[in-house]
Amino acid sequence: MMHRLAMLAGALMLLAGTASAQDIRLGTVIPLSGGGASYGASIQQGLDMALREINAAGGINGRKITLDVADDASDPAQSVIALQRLVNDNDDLVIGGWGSSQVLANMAVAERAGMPYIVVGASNPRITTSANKWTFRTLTNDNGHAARLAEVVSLLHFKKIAIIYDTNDYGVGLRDIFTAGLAKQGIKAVDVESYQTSDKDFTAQLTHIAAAEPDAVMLFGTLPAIAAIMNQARDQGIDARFLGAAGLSNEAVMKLAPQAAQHAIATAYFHVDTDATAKEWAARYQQAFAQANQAPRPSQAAPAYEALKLMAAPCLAQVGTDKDKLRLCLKAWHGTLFGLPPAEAHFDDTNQLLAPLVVEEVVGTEFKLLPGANQ
Amino acid sequence: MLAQLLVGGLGTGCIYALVGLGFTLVYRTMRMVNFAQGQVFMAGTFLGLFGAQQFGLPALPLLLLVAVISFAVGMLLERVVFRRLYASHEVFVVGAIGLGVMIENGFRIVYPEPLPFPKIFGAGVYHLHGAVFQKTYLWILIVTLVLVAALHVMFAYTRTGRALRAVASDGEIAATMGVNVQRAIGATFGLSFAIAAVAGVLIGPLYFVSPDLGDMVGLKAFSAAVLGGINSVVGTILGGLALGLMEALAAFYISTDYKDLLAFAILVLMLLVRPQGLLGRVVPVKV
Amino acid sequence: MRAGLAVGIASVIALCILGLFASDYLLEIATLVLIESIAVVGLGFLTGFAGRISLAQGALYGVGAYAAALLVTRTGLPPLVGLPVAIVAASVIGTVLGTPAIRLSGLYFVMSTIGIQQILWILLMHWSSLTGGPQGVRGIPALSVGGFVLDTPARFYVAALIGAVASYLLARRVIASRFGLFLRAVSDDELASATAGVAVLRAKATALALSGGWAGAAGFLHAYYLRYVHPDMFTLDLSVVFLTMAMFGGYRSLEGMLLATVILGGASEYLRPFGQFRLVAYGGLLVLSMMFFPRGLLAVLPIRWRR
Amino acid sequence: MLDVGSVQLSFRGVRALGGVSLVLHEGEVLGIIGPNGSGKSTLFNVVTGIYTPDGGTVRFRGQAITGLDPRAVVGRGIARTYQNKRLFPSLSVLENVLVPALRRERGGLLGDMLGLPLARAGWRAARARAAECLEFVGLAAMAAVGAGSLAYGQQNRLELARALALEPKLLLLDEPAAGLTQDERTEMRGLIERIHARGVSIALVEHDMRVVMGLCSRIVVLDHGEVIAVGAPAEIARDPAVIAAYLGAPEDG
Repeated sequence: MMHRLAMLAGALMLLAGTASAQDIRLGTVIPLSGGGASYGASIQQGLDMALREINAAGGINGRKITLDVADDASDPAQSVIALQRLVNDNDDLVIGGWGSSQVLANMAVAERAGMPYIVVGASNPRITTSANKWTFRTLTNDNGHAARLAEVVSLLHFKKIAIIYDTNDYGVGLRDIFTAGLAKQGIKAVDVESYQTSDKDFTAQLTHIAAAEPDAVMLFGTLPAIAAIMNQARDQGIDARFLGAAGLSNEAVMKLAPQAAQHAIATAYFHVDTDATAKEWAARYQQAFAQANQAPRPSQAAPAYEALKLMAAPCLAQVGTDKDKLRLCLKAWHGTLFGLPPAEAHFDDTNQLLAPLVVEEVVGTEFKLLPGANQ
Repeated sequence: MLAQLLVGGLGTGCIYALVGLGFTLVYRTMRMVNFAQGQVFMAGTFLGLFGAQQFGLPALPLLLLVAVISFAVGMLLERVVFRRLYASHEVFVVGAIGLGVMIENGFRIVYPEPLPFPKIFGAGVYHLHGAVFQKTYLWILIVTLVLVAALHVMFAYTRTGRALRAVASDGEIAATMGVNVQRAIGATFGLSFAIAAVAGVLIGPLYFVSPDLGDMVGLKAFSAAVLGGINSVVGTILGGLALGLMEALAAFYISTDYKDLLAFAILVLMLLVRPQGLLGRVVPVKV
Repeated sequence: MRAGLAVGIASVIALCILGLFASDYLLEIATLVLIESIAVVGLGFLTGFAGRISLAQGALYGVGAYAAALLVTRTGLPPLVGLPVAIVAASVIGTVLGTPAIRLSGLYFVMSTIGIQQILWILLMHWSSLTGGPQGVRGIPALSVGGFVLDTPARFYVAALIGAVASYLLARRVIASRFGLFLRAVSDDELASATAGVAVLRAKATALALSGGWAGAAGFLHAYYLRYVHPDMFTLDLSVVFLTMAMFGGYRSLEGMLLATVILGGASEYLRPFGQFRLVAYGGLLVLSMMFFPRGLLAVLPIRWRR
Repeated sequence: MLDVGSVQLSFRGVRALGGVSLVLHEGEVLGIIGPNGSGKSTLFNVVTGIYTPDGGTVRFRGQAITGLDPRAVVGRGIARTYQNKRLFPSLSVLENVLVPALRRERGGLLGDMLGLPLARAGWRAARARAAECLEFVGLAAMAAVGAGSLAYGQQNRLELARALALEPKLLLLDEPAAGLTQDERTEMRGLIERIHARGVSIALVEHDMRVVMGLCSRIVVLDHGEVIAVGAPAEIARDPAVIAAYLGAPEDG
């Protein structure tokens, strides 16, 4: 039995990447198998692109960056082991983490090992707390999305609002905060329905919603379920406007619900039309990954790219790879991100990045900025 | 309102019935349960997607093509894999689950993301006093009826049908009467694969095509087969329809959270109260 | 049996040495494998000795984990009280839900365990007031045993090792007891056992209770290992993994099950860099092992000391 | 001792036992004979609680035992062997006999696990009794052998040893001599006589007339689930109804 484990250990060391000594080792824990595989691939694309650009420009103070990838198979227990491997490969910092359940499980490893960990793929508010020391998060959390959506609802004068949410922590989180936001405006949802992530048929929920005759339906969930809901809702004659958070701002929506998703509104972390850099970056990104087996998705790859290129790289250049200095540099970081309304972004005391969200709308086969919502 | 639920429930019920038939056919012949049935259903959907997109096949030829290919794959897998798993229930169950894991993750490599299925059964919807439903539902009902009738005719009147029934009642005796038992068993697996794959194609336009499509449908169809009577074809079909309708009504009137609970509560209760199912025969245990 | 003992002691010593020198990453894998081995040994009472297979071990493992997590985060009781509570909770639930079905033939029992697994998972996911539902239970403190806080991988590894060794030794005593003998007799021929005076139903129910208890203990360690529990960690997939390890380990052999847990646990980690192919290979390993050595691993290896 | 009162039992319309009544006195060896399918084994299955009869009662030493489950019947002191030898193949010969031998010993699972003296004493007593039973049937040398690999004759004797380990008052033997060679049969006869000599009453189902005639004080003849004759061996041999049943007289129906 013992020789088995020894051989296993040897093999793993080999696979950990043939990085030369003075390279900067960037680790990433993402799902390359299981349900989140497509999201993991987009994050890796964002990191790869930033990495190549930095290395092409001579690296950071002459040191090249290498990427050490750990696949957590979209499973919380395995994501603990995956992040532990990155710590064990003594990577200098980790950018990654998709799925709230996975991050809630694996961030303890980063906190314990003292590893700077920038989360770019999970939005549950409970990830960033005052106890966070090493774990940062660049995505606006669900509170931000729900609050922004409540503003849009009042902006567009929707009165009869229905909610359908996924019973996972993403959906439940959004439902609670949004309902609170509505209450502040003195509005109560006309109907609230729930579904399981793996559900395929939503006849029962949509029949309830149809009866409430809403003028807006909030979709708090992820693909492919919310696309199926939109299709089945239109089939059942519900013509209310659809609104959603980051789960909806995914380019795959246009493929899965071409007609039903028209004019659906979504909050997002990136939009091409906000500024010139975003447009130029998106073009470079699309061109770079045109042949990749995972179709390029700017909205999913941008946060990872910006975390490395705009936040980690400057700090690495400034303080090198000393973990504590790196942490303090990140904590003090402030700057503007492209693809979002222009505003000064910085980390709060729970290491949550305070940055604006963009509000976009599906028009044809693209996301367009929702007029009047992105001042 | 009620009509909407009934149509939805009936549609899902037909799918549970067809996939459930796959369990019944294999169980009747081999007293084994093929837990990879859900994944076969999913593979059928992908096969249909491939046929529709690459070759632009219209509905009927596509269904036939998928049925024929799946039948062949079913017979092949019986010869290569399942035939070596008859040692015991446990070995068969675990082997079948392993096969299901292989099929599902194999497809996940090729198709990592959910894909839309072309509306080969007609785009648009029908209106039936208040209820609105996709044209696909009509195809599901028709094809299910056709399949059930065809099965009945085959089992009752054709030579292979009688051979399959003989093997189902007792393999040894059937062998002594000149029935090629191995081929009959292969045909049974082929048939169960074909029916499940056809059900997969039928469901395509309603749902998106993704590798995990078959997991829940497989378990629900299994509960339906147990509800109706896993050794009775008619029982399984009625069990499937009943479960589909009950789920639709429970989701609407009780709660969508516990919708799935219903199917599994039925499964456990039926096994305790009437393991042979509503219509199944009691299989006497010889001492 | 002399050789068997020697191998046993040698492995334990080797595992201790591993604990001292191995990297944290290797320790994390080893800890998870050791915790899983407890649940697999528990399942082994059913698959290896009672001739029954269960696909509910993952859910019972979850019951144990939730019992430990909820006890420490919701009540003031000391964490270690969670261990007996987890064991009893999983054991009682497993017995109450399983006993009516275990009377049925093997196949019907498997079917009902699938139902039990899904029902327990749905309750974990939707009974939000009790289990925290989809939010899971977070902030489980590090386990401290007599002032010895198990917050580093190495320290927790030691606890898991002690747990796994204790689980194995206790299981051996159970199998060597009269109950173990009755269980094997029932598995060979239920009717003959009854007419030889064995309380068949009680033997099966005890096997269920024991397998649930072991699952609860493993769940307890899981809760304190990840310090976060979520319903999606205890799905049917986990039950399939446990069943595979128990079946792959083999018929009537606790040692085979431990070896299978290490090999399959190691394999799924070793294949990690291959992304999606990992699960395909895992499924393939499952099918091939059932096709070619259904009697399990050790039935193939020419090990003299097996009885 | 054993009083079977008009027991009826049918399987989905097929009448296996049509009102069988018979009595077995303390210390007697009662022979039960009849052509195949006459209900002999079914009768044993009813008496030992495997089947619950549709009608009629079974009393043992004055107490009704109809409908008791097999384990309770064993508790009352009735042991049996099977026509098709039902051993525990994956257990050793000794373990096969230990299963019944451990039944009445004190100290259960917990006792064994904690190694309580009470439980250890129970094991020692059970092992002694099992060894003694194996000695009695002449299988002591095969104690460690796996039961699955025994020869046919040895399987018969192991089943006998397993029944004896229950220290029964009544032993139901279902064709113990079937499939044995000539001298194995004489050996089996000797064995049954020695068991009887230890005060165990015996009901013997057997086709070999030499074994039946030699051992039984009385014989009951069954045919198509009914008793067609009862009496001493000599009378039975001459009874026309018995001969007809065996030789297959022209069926009236």
